[in-house]
Amino acid sequence: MSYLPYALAVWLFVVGLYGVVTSRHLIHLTVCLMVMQSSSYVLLLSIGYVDRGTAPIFADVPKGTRAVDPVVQALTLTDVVVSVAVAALLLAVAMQVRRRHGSADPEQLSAVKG
Amino acid sequence: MESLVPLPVVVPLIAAAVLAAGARWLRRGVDDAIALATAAATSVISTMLVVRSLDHDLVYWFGGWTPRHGLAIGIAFDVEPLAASLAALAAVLATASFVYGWRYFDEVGTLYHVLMLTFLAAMSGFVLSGDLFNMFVFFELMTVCAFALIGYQVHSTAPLQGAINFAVTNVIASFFVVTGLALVYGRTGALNLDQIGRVLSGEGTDGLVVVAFALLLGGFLVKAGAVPFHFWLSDAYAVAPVPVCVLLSAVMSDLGLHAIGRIYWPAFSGVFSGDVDALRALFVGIGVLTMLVGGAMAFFQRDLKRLLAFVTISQVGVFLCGIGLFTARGLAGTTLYVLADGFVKAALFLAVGILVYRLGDGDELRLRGRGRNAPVAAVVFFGGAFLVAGVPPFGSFEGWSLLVRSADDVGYGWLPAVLALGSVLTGGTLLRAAARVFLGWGDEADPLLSAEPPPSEEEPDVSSSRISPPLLFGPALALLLVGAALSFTPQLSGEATRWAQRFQDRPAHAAEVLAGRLPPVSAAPPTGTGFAPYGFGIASTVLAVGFAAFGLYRRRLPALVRRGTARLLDPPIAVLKGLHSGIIGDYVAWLTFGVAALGGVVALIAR
Amino acid sequence: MSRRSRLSLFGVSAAGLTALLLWGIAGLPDFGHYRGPYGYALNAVAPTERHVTNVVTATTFDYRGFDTLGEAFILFAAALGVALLLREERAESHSLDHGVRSDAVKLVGLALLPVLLVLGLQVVAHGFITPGGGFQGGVVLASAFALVWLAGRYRAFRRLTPTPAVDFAKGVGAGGYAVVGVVALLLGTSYLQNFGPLGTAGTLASGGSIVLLNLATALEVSAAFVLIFTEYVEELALVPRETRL
Amino acid sequence: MIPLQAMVIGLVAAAGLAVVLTRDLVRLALMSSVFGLLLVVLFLVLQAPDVALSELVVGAVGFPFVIAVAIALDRSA
Repeated sequence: MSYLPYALAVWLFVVGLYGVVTSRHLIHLTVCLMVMQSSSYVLLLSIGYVDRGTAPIFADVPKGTRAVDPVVQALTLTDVVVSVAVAALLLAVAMQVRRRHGSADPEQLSAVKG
Repeated sequence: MESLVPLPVVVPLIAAAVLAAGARWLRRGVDDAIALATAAATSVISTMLVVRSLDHDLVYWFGGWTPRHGLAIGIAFDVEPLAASLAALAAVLATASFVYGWRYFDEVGTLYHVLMLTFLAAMSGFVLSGDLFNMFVFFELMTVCAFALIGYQVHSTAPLQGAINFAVTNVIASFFVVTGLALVYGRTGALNLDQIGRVLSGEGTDGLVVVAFALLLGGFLVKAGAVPFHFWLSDAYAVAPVPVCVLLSAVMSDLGLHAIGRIYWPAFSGVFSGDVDALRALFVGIGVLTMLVGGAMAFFQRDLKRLLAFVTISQVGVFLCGIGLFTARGLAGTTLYVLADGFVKAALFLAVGILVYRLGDGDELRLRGRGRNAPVAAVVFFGGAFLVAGVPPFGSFEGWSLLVRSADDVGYGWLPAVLALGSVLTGGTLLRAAARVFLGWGDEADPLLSAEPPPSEEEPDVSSSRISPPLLFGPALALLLVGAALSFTPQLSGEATRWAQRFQDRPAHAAEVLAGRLPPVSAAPPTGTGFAPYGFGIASTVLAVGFAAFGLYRRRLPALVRRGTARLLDPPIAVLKGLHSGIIGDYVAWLTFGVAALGGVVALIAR
Repeated sequence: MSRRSRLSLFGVSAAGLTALLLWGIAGLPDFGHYRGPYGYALNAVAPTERHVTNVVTATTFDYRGFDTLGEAFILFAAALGVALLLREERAESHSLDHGVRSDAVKLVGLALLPVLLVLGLQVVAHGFITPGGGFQGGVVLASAFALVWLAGRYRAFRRLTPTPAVDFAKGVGAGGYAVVGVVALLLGTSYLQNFGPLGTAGTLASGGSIVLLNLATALEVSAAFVLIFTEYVEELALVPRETRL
Repeated sequence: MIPLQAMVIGLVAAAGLAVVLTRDLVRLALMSSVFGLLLVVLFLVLQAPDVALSELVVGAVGFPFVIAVAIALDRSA
């Protein structure tokens, strides 16, 4: 049981990867990437978790309270921002492709190859 | 002054922010001037960092959070000459791109400048950072900037497809990196590379270490463009605007390789110290495969930018072999090679840019003989092709000599001959293209080359009268000259080897970063190259000329020979071309395969 | 590759990758047994050293503040990238005035506007005491502006967020973060080193430079999101009305 | 680990799979915000309120908005 959260991260990673490989629509592909990215949030946060620990916020708590790791939370915050940035860009390209090309199916794109 | 250290990142970022904030109020041309001045200033700063770090690293703790009792609690930049010279390369090439791109992108106003400056800052930060997560942040910043810059020509499908393939593969690469770093953090509770190394070196290799290393390696190899992670690279570089290609091809790919050295020596060299021989075989194996695939695919291209993209891939293979020798000479030689080659490749891309600008096309066959009217481009292209072919003693020769010697040191005496084959393939292909475009040699059609690309749409946004010739030709010529002359810097290879030794001495490096204990200044090891590197260089140049002739006049060979080889080679060629399908699902499947295979091999090695 | 061969390549590789990842996580400490030392060290020193009760904020803006500089510029570059990728000679966009047709929805939307604005500012301001901060508050502020459009007031939305002003705010936000670091340099200390008075922990005036960095981030984030929203909304101008959601 | 955590983990795992398998775009937008909300709950039980708040504003406000616009455009094109 004690590895379950880590296993969730692996699960989300592989499932998202499957979605990306089989995706037939760029919007769907972007969402699958976000699922993959959430794998890293889960992994980071569960690595820093401490049994019966509180959030690392020391307002109105007695001194010496055990708290979880603040570093992984800071890292995850950055990671969330990264995911938004990437999603916004990918969706913008998806919309352009749809307009220029008439289809947002990545398999239909064949302007560069060989 | 140590306070120079953050500036290669901070100066371009502030300039980018100022340009973005003031976009509406700036007169046209002012943005060009600001961007150019910023890139030039960054070049000077990064070069000063090289000079200041000659004898010992500059370790800089942001926010003043120096380590407490040997425990890093902040983020450090670790400036050593090899890294700083790559940062300087990035800044100089950005400067050249801004000169070349003067008034080039009027349609989008300052957006282009802002993104290029941010991209430059990201590359500087990535190369100088000594913190694993901080490297990830700059990795992402590079990806975001490059994504937008590659997709710049939104009016046609090809750039959008190239941008998608770039973004998806590189974003997945960043997931590999962040998963690897999370595993490392879970084990060591540290993000500083030297701190990680200290904890890991006391332990054995187990599943976590193996998997984390494989994930980090895989992630950075995607950025570098090693087989089988390279598919995005040719799609992206073929469609990006020329000034962007300069930065992508001549710097960004090499940064991925640099990052591998950056994590291996401080963090992983202790724990893998018993497995160096096997790791060497792995790295050299991937390197040779990458070199061959890149070289072969380059030969099949007629779109000059895509051709250069495959040349880039082939050279990444060479560099990977060099780093993968795991010696000080190998690392030093690779870095010198990367620097010289970076200037040359940038010059070649700019030459293609001149062709596109002057003749409205970047296709080898359609341009046949038309390049006679572009003498400057011809000089740059021929010169660059010969430098890529390895003509001694110019350009990358110093780095090449170090590689030859290093391969000998570790019992890989056969490797230089194989790597020289890479120079034959890439240099020969470039010479073929140059002879066809500028001299009109060779046939008008060649069915072996990939399908005809659509007419190039890369037109600058301004009419031709607005770009003056010095701005167009100056950067290409200057870069070519610098690249060719780099090997004449006195004592370069000895000094570079000394820097590499310093970087590879893990305990001393950790003491320097975490405790501020400066290592003693060591003397440069003896150099002296012998005749072998000259022999390889001359042979590869001659053979490249022969290979170019083969490319041009292949169809005049006797029919019997042609039919025989065609029966033998056509199926594998078709398969190789078919693999580069341009479909993102395929690429991601290969990415998965690559990381799984890497992990499997590293697991076998470290068992 | 055919779809079938791609799937088989992926299937085999993904099985290998899954096995590898499982092997990797087996080497982690048991869930709930984080061993440190990095996080514990910060938990121990941050409240006293930085007078900030939210150690995550202290980490984000101070101990690892340089990461956040990169993060701010990732968002900055992404917003610019969206503008670059979606640039277009757009049609006159007056048809956008009716994002939603229901009056009730409009009313609720407009009523929510001040609530969201106050909430956003609140989240921004208390970031170093309680959960929240520049990033989260910035997004809330941006969505308050987006609400104006959702409530059917396209013109009001554009008047509230004129592009030059948003561009300016975006540059000032991201640049401001970098400049706060430079001020520390000019004072003779390290880049991004704290120079403000630390104040009393648990009050709004605590944290020194963190206050400035937090504000810069909030400005940057809200401007970047407003810009992204705007670009997307302008795209809708090209859509015939009846097919809109 | 407490049962609540195990339960949320199970839900997130199921929602992740559901998102990937959803091919209809409108349902996809819906599923992805459900997934985002479940992540928020998970982050809360992992004692990460800052991250939960970020995920809430991004996953429940920002991301659905851009997805909705992208889908609207996709349908009209």
